[in-house]
Amino acid sequence: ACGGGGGGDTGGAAPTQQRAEPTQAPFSPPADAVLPAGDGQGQCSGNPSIAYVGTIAGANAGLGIAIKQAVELAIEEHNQANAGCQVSYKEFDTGGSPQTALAPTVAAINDPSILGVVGLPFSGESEAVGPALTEAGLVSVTPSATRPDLTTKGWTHFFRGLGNDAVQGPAAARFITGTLGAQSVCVIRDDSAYGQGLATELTNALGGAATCQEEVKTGQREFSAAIGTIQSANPNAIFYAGYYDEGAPLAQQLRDAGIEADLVVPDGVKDPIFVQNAGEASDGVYMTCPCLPGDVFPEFTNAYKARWNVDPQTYSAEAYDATTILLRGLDQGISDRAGLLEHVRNYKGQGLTKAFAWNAQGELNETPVWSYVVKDGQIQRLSPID
Amino acid sequence: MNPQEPPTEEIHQAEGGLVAELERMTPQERAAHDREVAAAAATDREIAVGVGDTLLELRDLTMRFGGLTALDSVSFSIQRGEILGLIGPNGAGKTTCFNAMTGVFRPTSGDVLLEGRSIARSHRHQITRLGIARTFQNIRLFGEMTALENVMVGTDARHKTSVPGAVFRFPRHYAEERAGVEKSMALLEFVGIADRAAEKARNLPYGYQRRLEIARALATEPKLLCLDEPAAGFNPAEKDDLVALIRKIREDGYTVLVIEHDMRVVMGVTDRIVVLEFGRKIAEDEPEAIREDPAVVAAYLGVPDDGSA
Amino acid sequence: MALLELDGVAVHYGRIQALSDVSVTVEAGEIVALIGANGAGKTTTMRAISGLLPLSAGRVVFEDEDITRMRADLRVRRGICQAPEGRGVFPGLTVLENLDMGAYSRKDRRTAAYREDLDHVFELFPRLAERRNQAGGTLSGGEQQMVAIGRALMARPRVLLLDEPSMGLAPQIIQQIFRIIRDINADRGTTVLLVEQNASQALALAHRAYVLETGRVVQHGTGRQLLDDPAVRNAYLGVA
Amino acid sequence: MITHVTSVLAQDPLIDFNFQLLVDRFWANTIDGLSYGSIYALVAIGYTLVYGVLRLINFAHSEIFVIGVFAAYFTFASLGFVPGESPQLGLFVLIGSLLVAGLVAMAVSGGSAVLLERVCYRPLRKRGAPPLVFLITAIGASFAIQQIFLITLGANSQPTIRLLRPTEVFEIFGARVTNIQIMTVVAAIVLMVVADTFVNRTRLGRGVRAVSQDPATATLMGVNRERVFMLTFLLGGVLAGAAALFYIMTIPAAAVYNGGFLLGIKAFTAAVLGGIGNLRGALLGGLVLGVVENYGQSFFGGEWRDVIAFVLLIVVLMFRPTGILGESLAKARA
Amino acid sequence: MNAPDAAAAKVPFGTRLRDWWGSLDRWQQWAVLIPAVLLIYLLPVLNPPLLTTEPGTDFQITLFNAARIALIAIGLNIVVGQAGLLDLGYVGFFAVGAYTTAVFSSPDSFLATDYPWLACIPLAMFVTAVSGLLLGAPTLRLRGDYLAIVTLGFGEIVRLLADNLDPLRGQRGFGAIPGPEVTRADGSQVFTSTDGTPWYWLTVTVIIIVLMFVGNLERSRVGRAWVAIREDEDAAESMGVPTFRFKLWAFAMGATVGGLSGAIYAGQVGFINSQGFDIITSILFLAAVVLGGSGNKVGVILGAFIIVYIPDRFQVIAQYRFLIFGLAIIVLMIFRPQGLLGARQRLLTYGRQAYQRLIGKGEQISSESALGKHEEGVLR
Ligand SMILES: Nc1ncnc2c1ncn2[C@@H]1O[C@H](COP(=O)(O)OP(=O)(O)OP(=O)(O)O)[C@@H](O)[C@H]1O
Ligand SMILES: Nc1ncnc2c1ncn2[C@@H]1O[C@H](COP(=O)(O)OP(=O)(O)OP(=O)(O)O)[C@@H](O)[C@H]1O
Ligand SMILES: [Mg+2]
Ligand SMILES: [Mg+2]
Repeated sequence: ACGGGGGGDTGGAAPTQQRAEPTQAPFSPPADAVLPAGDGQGQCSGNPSIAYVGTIAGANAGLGIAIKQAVELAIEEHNQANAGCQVSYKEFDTGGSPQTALAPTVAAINDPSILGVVGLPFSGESEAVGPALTEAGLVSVTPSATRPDLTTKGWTHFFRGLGNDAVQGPAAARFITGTLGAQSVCVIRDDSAYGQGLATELTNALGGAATCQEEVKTGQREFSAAIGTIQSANPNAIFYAGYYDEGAPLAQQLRDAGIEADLVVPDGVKDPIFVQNAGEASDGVYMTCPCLPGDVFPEFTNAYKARWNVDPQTYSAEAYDATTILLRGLDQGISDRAGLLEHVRNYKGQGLTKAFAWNAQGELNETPVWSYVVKDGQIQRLSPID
Repeated sequence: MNPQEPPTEEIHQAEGGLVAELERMTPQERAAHDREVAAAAATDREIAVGVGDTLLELRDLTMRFGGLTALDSVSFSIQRGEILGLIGPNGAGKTTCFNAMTGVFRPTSGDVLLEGRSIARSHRHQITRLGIARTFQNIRLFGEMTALENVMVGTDARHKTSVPGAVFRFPRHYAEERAGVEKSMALLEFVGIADRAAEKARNLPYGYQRRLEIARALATEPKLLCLDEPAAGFNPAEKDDLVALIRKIREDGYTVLVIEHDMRVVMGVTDRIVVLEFGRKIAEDEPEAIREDPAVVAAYLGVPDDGSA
Repeated sequence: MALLELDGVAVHYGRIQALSDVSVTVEAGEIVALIGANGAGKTTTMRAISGLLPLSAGRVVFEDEDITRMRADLRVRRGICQAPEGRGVFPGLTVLENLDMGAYSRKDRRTAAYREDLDHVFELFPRLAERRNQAGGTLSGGEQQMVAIGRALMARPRVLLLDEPSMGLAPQIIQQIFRIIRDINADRGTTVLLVEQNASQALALAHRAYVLETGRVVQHGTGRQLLDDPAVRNAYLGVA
Repeated sequence: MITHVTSVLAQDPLIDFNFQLLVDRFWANTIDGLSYGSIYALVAIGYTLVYGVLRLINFAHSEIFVIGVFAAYFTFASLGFVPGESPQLGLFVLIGSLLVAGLVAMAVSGGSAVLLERVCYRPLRKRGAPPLVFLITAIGASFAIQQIFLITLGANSQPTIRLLRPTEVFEIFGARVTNIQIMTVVAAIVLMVVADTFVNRTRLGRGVRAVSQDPATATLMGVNRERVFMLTFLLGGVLAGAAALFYIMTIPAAAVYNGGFLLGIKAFTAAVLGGIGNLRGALLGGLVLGVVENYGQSFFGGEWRDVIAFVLLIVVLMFRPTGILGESLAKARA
Repeated sequence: MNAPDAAAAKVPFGTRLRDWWGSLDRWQQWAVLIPAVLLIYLLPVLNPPLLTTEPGTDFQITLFNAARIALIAIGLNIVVGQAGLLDLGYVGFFAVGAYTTAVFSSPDSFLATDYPWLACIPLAMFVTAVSGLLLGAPTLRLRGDYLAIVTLGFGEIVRLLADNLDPLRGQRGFGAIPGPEVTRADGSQVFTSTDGTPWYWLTVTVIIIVLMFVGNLERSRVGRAWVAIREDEDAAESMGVPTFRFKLWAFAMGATVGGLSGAIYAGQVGFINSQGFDIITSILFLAAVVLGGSGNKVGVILGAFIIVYIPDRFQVIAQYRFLIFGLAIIVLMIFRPQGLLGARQRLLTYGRQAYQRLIGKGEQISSESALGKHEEGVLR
């Protein structure tokens, strides 16, 4: 079912774009979303802990903190509701880089009370610590590492709480060429594993429509080169595969340079901060995300804001869901790592962001990719991309 | 030599060390000891052969800095075994002459021949190994190294231990190290500062630093030793010591080229003198003749000095 | 009271004591010489007066004021100026700029008096006039020494500290330096504290002199007295 | 194995060249490069000045710059501008606001630079620390300042406040020149002339140069060394503050704790490129770096930007070992 | 204000330690040294309660990290501390070593050679040595800080090449890099990425060997040449030191040690990508050297330990750990401007005997530059 308002027909369109604006599809929130609090009847054995392992003060601290706070929030809500199961929260700062991730992760492994891990946020560090976690049998649900090949390493501990790049890339391509009707697309990527992976998947899916490529660096804030390339290529649409830190100034500079082509960005950019930082330039930017729209779970948004004084950010909800899944297991009285691992492997349930059930590799069975648009300073859902 | 009294600091108080021993010696013993030292300090090579041959020759050496001609077609030569003085007013080009000879500057034109071989295009360290060593007008020691280590750097110019040789301590390393230390100590004694061998060069007083520079230059076993104002900063008594030292160096078979403004030193020690003015050679002769040369008197000496300066 | 007075001064370099209990007085209008062998502590004394080294004991008094803890640059403003050992020519400044640095603390830098002083220096050292735009670092040793002395003169100091001013200069110029010292002392009334290895000339010129040995004052008197003292002659004047 | 490697390389060239883009974008690149290079230049002066006087690579200078960015930002905020809105301002209000923000940024940056000197470097000087120690302390300070911002203001950049949108004023060979670019370049040149005049023409400036060459002798000339050091940091900080204003105008989302790092490295590179210790060199180095970086990006692709900058530096230094304008520090003193 | 005593009290700790060490006889030195080394080896097993970084970070891996940074610091110390060449891009060599190992041993590599770890070590050292020569040959004529920025550029270029060039896989990185193939009786691997202890022992052993070699160099013609170059390059050249060649040697040897450390590191983590080889890391290496005492081998090891240890020790308050780290550097430097053990090294093989013969005692360098430098300020 195509939820888009009618961008389906692109065959033979003239180079100048002719399309109707994509519109919002009707959507009813999942009524059965499982929350951390559960039914309040949780009974755990012993004093189990759940750990967040990821960056806190190192590189890309912003992304890590948003995850860490969601994990903490989930555990607090759980503990409040379940007198019979008090779960401790632990955190380990990996610094966000594979260079530094191993020691804190091993420390987490060596803490026998830790039965499950939320993390690690980035693909690189995930790969560095993967063998160690598998060897320890310590289950980890990552809310944000999206590199496809992480699930091909033969690890048994690894579960991805969101769609990987191989899911989002083609979906985004369909959105761009289908819904938006673009025939020429510039793909800009950053140098992160995420941006690289996503851009590659996207470019492959776009085929001949990917008419130009440009690369920027993490931390870069001036993009005249990329803009020059785009100006020369004059595409219908631009896709930026990266995070909001660079995405916001890029969007701004694109618009300042007078480039009016559609800008499409992925989940790494889908964040209120992008809207704040890009200002007017964010208006009309399309987003794709393998996650359900956030406007359907205002309770979480409000609770998060009340607890941390900031809006939830990218991957906060995913982290919240991941924690919930681990907590469910503890509520059942699971008292060892093997048990929790087994619990996650067999888990089936609706979360805030999607329905969770994993295949043997640890990929989600079902990963809807949604499209969004920024309007009036808000990220508004459009429709699922099929 | 007359080493100055050792300083009072407790650090230098010798407990049965060499310094105390020296002080206990009678003049005769001391003289004998000095001879031993001189022998140890002398080069291992035979350098006193062929006295009287031309050792170094400058041919039409010209050095320009931008529009300024610091050396203008200067030619002279140095015979083996002699002490040649290079004098002239301030800014005449004496130091520049040294610099051009030792590879610090590439001469604008002209040539420098060491034993008949051109060295004008050689690197500085090559020139040193070929046999020219120098001291600097503005002292340039390795400040953080001890006096002994400074001299050792000089002796190293003749050593051949390679990097692997040093890492794995080949026998040659030990042999060279031992010989180097022996020789360096002897050289320090030779110039009269052995009692401060363990002190950082930067902490030595000016006069000691000058002597250390001479010792370091000697350590490279040069055929030609070039001294740039070695007596600067010495009092008359010390200058007399210096004159004696330079003579002793020559006796050991070295050839010496010395720049000096102190006429008593120059006249007292040189066999021949070359006079520069405005980058040009204006005279070349024996000391007595130079003293009388009207051009030199006008350009440089001024009113004949009263002998006390 | 004396213009400048060192009272029981001791200076250490780390663990080494370089001066101990040095007391020197310089009356206004005098030329005072310090002589001594290498390492006796002459330069250390000069540096202590200028405030480049902290004292570990004793005090420095200038015009009845204890300046022991005064900053070095303020001492210059009081009129204590030094031409240091090793010349201290600024290598990247031109000769003219170097000389101008000498007048850094003067208030009358735009006036005719300043011009006159500059001309005076150029008159004393015509060589510098020729080289006024050459970088200090490329000058010959002697030329640098001229700059150092000229620069000190540009300051019009009350007390001029000269550390081996004749070093590296040609005989003719040395004579001239001594003449200059005598002249500025006589004409301008500048007080001079002079360290010199050229002991006989220095003593002939100085009103009074001190002999330093291993960080202590071992003798003092008028220049003539010391010049005639056989021990001093023997140790510092050499056997000609 | 060799054949394997060559076959890998053959199917995918390591670097693509795009000569056409270089030609097409030549003037646009030049103009963008000059304006961004001006920001490099202003920051580079701070490095050059401090280096010239203290022989210190002040790694914390990038943080001084970031402080300026925050100062400018919060001045905007406290003047009543709100993120997200793009107000239509009268000319006077606009200029007035920018001026206030600029002055505040300059004052705050200058002040922090002086404070940094006092707190971190002066104690070291008093203890006669060797130069490398200053470098490491600068790193420590840089870490600390960054972390303070991270802890107090969070990891994300502050919401954009924009007083002025870039609008085209005129075109050169089809490349547009915006109001912000003109302001940036003009301000950089004016400030550079002021700084240069100060250092080369005034008495205090001469004191600065003297201290840089021989601090001990400089005090013997009556130069107050401490004052010179303070002044140097002040001047460098003030110019970094000015750079901060233009930076946040060019890139409004730049008020973030680690926003100075990359720019700092580039500015330092610019300083060295021009000849470190030489103010005019800093300007030239900044502009050259900005422009060449842009050409290179068009030719090789955006990911090569930093490589181009450093390769340019290495190549220039191989032919001119003391930078484009740098005079030889190793003066002949044999 | 009693002068001599006041002055004596100011004698830095490092000097006193060194004087004390110098005053010991050979056997006494061994008597101190052997238990000390033993203690160092036992550290991961003892896991001393106050010293440990747990629960925040695994102590054994922290120790290994400290050891590998110490190895780096020793290599960098040759370049910076001895030869006086400021190298801000040393991480480049570390990266080259790690990447060489990865490229030859990882199954992800385009080479597909899958060499064992042990075979990669000499390869890595060779390649880094060559890269040191390649960087040094054109740039070593530059003076002081110009060299510093060029090396910084080199470090960045290495990282960016790894980031940009497809065969080097950017942040996707190389995984499954093997470690040494040593199995226990029960067939399990000794060298795993989770167990820091064997890696630590291996690295400490390597450090001891390297230290011996470096010490030999120091007290030889080569070490003297380096220090002479550091002190006054022109004068050194005039005294017959082929400065360029010795600088190149310093660069190449420093690089080799850095590469060795990189290779060991790659084996331990098993996965490397272009992250973490950045300028900051490079400067932290330098910080280890300076903090510990530039030029002092033992000092720089201590410095490396601090650099790794402080952030890890404060894992429990992760948010503040780098702030603490930054402040700690400032405070340490202010209170110990010569570094923790900043004393000069010996440069003569027979120095002790020579000085003994002369002044009746072993070598004792009589005064400290720290205080002596007052008059000259910080500069030069
Ligand atoms: N690098 C340079 N650039 C410009 N001029 C220079 C340079 N080096 C030397 N000179 C000039 O060349 C002339 C000769 O200098 P040199 O140092 O050889 O003199 P000198 O005879 O040693 O004098 P002194 O007795 O004063 O040491 C001087 O006038 C000096 O200013
Ligand atoms: N920076 C220093 N560190 C340690 N000791 C020093 C330092 N400078 C000088 N000394 C010592 O202080 C003593 C006095 O030195 P000073 O330079 O004052 O002597 P001087 O009389 O000026 O000698 P000269 O005639 O050689 O210039 C000497 O023993 C010297 O070794
Ligand atoms: Mg000369
Ligand atoms: Mg002296």
